[in-house]
Amino acid sequence: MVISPVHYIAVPLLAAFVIPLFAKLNREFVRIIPGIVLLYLSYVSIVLMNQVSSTGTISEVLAGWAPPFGINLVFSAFSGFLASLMTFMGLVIWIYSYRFKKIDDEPALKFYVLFLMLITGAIGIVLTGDIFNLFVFLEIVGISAYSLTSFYRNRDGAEAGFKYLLLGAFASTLILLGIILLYSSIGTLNMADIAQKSHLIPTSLKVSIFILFVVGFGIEAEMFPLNGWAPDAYSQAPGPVGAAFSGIAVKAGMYVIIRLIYTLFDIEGSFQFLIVMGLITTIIAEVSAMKQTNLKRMLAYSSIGQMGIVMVAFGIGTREAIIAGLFLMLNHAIIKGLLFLSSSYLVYNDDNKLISSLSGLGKRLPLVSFLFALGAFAIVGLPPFSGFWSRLYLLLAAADKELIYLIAIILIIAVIEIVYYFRVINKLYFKDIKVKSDDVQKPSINAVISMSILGILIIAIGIYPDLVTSYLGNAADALLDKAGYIENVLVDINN
Amino acid sequence: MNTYFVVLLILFGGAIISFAINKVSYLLSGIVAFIATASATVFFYLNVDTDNFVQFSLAGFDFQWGLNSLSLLFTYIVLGLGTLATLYSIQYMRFKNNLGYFYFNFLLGIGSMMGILFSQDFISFFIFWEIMTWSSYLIVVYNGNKTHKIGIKYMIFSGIGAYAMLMSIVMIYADVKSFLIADYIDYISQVGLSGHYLQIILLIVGFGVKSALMPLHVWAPKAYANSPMGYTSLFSGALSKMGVYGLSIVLLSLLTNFNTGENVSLGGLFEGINAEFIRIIVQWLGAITAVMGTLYALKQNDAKKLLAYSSIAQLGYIITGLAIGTELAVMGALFLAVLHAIFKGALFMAMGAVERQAGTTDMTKISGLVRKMPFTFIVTLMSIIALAGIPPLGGFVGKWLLYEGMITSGHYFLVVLIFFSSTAAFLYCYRILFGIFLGQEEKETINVREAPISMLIPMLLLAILTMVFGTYPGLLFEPIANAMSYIGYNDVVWEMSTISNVWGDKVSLDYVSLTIFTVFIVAMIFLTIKNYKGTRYVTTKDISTSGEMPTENENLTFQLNFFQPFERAVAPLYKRSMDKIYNTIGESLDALFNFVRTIYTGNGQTYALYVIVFLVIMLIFKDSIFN
Amino acid sequence: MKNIIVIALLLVVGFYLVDSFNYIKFGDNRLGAPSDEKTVGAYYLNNTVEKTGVANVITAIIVNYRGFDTLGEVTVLFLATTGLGSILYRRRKEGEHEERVTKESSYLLQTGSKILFPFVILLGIYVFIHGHLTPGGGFQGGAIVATGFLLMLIAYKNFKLGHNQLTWVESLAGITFVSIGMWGLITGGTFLENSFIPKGTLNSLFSGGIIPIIYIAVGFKVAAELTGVLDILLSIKPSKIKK
Amino acid sequence: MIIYVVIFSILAVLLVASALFAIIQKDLLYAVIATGVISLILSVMFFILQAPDVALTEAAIGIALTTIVFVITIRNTTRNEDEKEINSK
Amino acid sequence: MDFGQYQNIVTISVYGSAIALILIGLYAVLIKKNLIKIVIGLSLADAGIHLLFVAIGYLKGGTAPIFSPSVVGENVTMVDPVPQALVLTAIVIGFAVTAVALSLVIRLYKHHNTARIDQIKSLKW
Repeated sequence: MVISPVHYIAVPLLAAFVIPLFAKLNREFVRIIPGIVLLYLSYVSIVLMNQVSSTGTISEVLAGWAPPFGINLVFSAFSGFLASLMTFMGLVIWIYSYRFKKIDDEPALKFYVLFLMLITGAIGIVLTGDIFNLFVFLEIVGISAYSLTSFYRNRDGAEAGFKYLLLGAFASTLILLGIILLYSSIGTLNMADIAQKSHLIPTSLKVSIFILFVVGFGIEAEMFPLNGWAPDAYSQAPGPVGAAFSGIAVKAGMYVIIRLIYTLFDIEGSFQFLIVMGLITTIIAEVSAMKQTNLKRMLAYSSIGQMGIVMVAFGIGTREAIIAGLFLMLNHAIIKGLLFLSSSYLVYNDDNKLISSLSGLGKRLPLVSFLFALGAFAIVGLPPFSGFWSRLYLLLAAADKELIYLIAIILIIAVIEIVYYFRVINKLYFKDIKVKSDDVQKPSINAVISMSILGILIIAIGIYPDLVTSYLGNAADALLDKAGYIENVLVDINN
Repeated sequence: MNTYFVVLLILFGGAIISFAINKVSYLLSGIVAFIATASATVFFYLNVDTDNFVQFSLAGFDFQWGLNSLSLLFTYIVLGLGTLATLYSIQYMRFKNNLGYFYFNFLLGIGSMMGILFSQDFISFFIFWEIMTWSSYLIVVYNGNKTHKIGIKYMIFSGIGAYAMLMSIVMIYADVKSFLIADYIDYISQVGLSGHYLQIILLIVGFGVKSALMPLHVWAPKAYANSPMGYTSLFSGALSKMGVYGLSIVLLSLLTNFNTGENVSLGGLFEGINAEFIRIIVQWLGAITAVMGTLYALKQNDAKKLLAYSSIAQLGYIITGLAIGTELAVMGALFLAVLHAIFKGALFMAMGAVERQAGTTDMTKISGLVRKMPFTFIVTLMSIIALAGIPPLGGFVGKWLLYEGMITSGHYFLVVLIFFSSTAAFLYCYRILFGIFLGQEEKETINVREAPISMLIPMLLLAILTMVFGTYPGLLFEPIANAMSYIGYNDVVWEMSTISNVWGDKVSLDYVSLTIFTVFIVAMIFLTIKNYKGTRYVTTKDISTSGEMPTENENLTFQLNFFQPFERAVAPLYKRSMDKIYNTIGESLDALFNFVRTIYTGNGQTYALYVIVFLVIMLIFKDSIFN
Repeated sequence: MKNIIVIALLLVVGFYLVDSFNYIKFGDNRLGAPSDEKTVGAYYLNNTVEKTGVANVITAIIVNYRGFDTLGEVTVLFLATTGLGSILYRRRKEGEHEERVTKESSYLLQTGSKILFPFVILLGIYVFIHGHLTPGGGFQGGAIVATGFLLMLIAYKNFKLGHNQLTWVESLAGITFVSIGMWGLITGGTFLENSFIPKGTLNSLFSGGIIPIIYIAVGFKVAAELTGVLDILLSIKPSKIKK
Repeated sequence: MIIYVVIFSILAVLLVASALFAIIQKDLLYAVIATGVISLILSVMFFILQAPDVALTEAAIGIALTTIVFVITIRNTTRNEDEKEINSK
Repeated sequence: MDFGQYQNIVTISVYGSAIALILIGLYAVLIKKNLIKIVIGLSLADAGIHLLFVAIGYLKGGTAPIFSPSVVGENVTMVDPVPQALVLTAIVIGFAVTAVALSLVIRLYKHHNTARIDQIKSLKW
């Protein structure tokens, strides 16, 4: 069997259907199978990424019907990069959650199935070449996310889940409306075909469709003012899930926005729109993060802020800016992942997740605190950690377009980030110890391994950014090459 | 392997090793740190070569490392002081916790400072700058608990400074398409300054934060005073000099109109403002920093804080000298920069010794330590003489050059300010001497002993250096002259131990020193013999007030409110503290932020409403957003 | 006040929707000429019979052309069951999953249900077996089967659904779906390719290659999932009534 | 022909009417039944619009299952929309 | 099916009722405090969307897209099958979302002892 992009979807689905059966044999399978799947997918990622860099974009036809009649998957350097990133994050988070104490035995089955499907759905969104299929994957992500958000019973998870669901349902309504209008005006659902034919739609209608899509997917991408769900969901979800949201689910929403603007619709002003929305999102989120007393919530707002900066990067639209944006996404995934993962141990026993409860934990949980501090240093963009390079790229791209105000705002935001992250670090290390040593939860060995992987990656990329920049360059080229995308997908039809 | 890489490898590797080895023995950690700095120093000066440039490429940018005469001058400060400070810290830090952490950041700090000096391009400059910042932050908060607000303040200001610098750097890259500092200087000399004023100002802000320039200095006093003293000597002596180094690049290489001879206008928003204007601003800021630093130093009761403010004041002199930019002024400024590192390093170490032995440096609590800690006293005495600029020690030469430079270039009012601040410096110097070492002994300090030998050695070495440079300033003039010729001041005139005044009179310093030292030593011997017997001890705090509570107005304990009359005279100046202004800004921002976050009401329905409102706004304005 | 604002906002949305649908005339032929296969709908209408051997074009689309969507859709239902289970999960020791707390219903209802039940199930199965021939298919049939179980769940307090069986049916049906898809890959074609079973003659029960097989699997899966959802919901202990 | 048009118009009016009823009605059970009615009307409309598959699905899922799920929820929570504020905890 | 000269009436009733359904549903979501009412609103909006989907697939004089024995070989116009296939998927997904939403409502009610959304906001700012 040749390795192809559909493995990203089919194998996890098969696993998800198999897990309930194997669970009857031995409950340990529930935890192991997702890991095996993710490992396999990592292998698939490596193979396919190599293939892409040598032969170019892979467009896989499904069910034997060439696009636009069938559904297809597109594994380009761009979408492939995101899919690989998601797989990697999924694997790391799986390692972390393997013995996460709070996921006790009985609902573990549900947790792992939902978690696996969250990743699969996000990868599906990134890979699919069909707008309605994308919607279906969005719903897969959505339903697993709602359920995972309200996974814990002892907290306000249900409240957060309901808010998420409410906005998510809004999103699907708007997206479906967009699909209706789109299909009825050009009679196709394939994204390459849409890109090819979108100039046939009357401009006013096209803009309306675009707005419906942007608002719909903007909810997933945490665009202000559509992101009311995010802080609640992040703070109430189990620790690994928070990391998965910021590292995987949000990336998918962002991907769609990028696709809409770069490939599907050719609308004047959409780039500026993205910059402005990104800036507003960032400013509001970072300002809100400043005054948080809840650690997870603070991280959530910070995460929204980062996504805003990603939007800004893609709004600038030059090749350098896209590289910066992708780099930001990568960094956001690994760094925010590390922060979420380590913070769940820091506030393990505090139901309110208060920052003040961290007092002196640096002594009690030295490794976890160290990793958290490392993540904090990296996310505010201090060299020599990976966060610095992405920010530098972004600033250079902005300077290239002479967007001086943008540079200033991004840097002011960076100062705000310094304030609230260093407040936490101060609490961790330089305050009197309040907790007894019995009251802290020592991280399990696999949690340590997964967090260390992320930590090492942060330092490695920080010291030697060339590790990833070549991939990012290819990805940026792939995204900008709209004609190539259409040609690759519709190769049978157009010739 | 290249010299630069090896030096950095030794320092950063040493950092990691001393972090790891702390588990084995707490003493070993410090010893490793000392060995690392010492070997880096030895290796560096054996292989030093100012023409050796290394180029490499990372993340798509070209980097260049190398040394020039200017940065070579600053390496003396960093490595010299660094080695002595690590040696000092072995004993000073001996009984404290987390030594691995301390030395890790310590060496990281030294390494990154060396990195800054090696960097010939803005981006590695910035990277090392940031490493230096966060490693020093981690030491500022080392003492825990009370320090965290200080740490945050330090980090915020450093962040503002660093990001101002970063903004400037990316704008420079957009213009020049290169990160090399030399390229930018070339570029500016070709196209002139117009259109680049923002870059320059941002760079000055960036460097100004580290060199504690008004109004960006508020982080400094507490950060200096609250770090472990072994580090503070480096912090105030070397780390702040990185700001001076940066400023000297900006002020002397970029803002110069001595090379081109033209008076470039900045244009744009800053129409009518030119390079000279920026220089004047910086001069005045420097002078004001000097005066304010001195005034605040007078108020302090804690010797550490006093020295911290004094550092700010001294940096003010240096910056003023650099901003004036005539040959003499620059020479004086650079001389002072080195000297300040030496005597302030010694002073902070001495205070560290006092703190370690006596438990506090509060001048109202201890006194009469001269008998207990004679060597520390001597070091303090000599450093303070140097600090106050009294001949024959080094500080005198620097100040002399500075005054001369200012007078010959016609900055009379600045001279008055600097002179005022210098005179006032006598007062607080006296206070340290008097408050801590002289006077009568207290009960509390009966058991105080002299500091261990490994702490005394660096202090004494530094003290001797002030004397050497006071007598033979030519030793230091040579590298300074080289550095200045690199910047563009050709044919700098200097002599080994002679300085001249405006009128051409020459004074030979070695005779002066010799005379003064002879007199001094004879006097000391005489006084010691005379005072040896017949001393009567009365404790100073045993005050009888006929049953009434003493109030503060009654100056009963002489250490308290030492300079009250003087303070009263300048009281209006104290009122307008920058601290208060920043606090007000901070509080109002806080309130604003608290207001903004109420957008997230917690009601899911409101969020849904936001979606619809957003949708409607987009639909209504769709023609203007997407034309 | 808030009312008025919301109504105004919604009217604006409505206005723009109406405005948009002005471009899309109801009942217009947007498929293009029958021979123009570049329109997706036209292509399906022209080629389904010939290329898939299925009479019901919608079934062909759902199961084959856009079979990947259906896979996702089945997964969504599967996730809904799982999610419901995790949201409404209670530990066993609290004794809530054990029995439903419905009142014993009337004899009439019980008897009626008992009689109706087999017929409903049969109807459902018929619907999804004939999905490729007549309107209806896996989803509809599955839903009908679930309705049948619903009847029994309501009528009989002690009607036990074998959780094991449900899981087995659900999992096996899902595995069948994916495996058939993977088989296409293994045999060198594409995922879900309808190539390895003969197409048969149009409008006969055994036609359409893998399409009916998949639709039947979908039917079983949907039935199991919907029944599972209902079972979970019906097993909730009602909260104490607050006055 | 005309009969379909008439039926269709009436159904449309009924549709909106029962939607309004579902919104206004304070008794949630009636509101839920109104949504069931909406599904029923919809499935007739689908049938008229030549979408028998959709009609069947809407009938099976919309009328039966959705309504049942709503009813179960109401039984587990509250039947009255304006439930009194409950402060006893 | 062909509505002949009454096409306009049908147009208005289909589009009008569908859009009305969507707006009424959204109104309920935005105004009604009761969680169940909100979910009802969501499903109303969904229903409107489904109607719209089928409506855009409709084609004047078209028949259902099934090649039953009676139509094979004859030249018949059929309605667009794609929207119907999509709406099938959408209905099932809508049901799934509704079920999850309602289960959350049940849990919220147990947790907060109320089903009023404006009283369930322990997470804010």
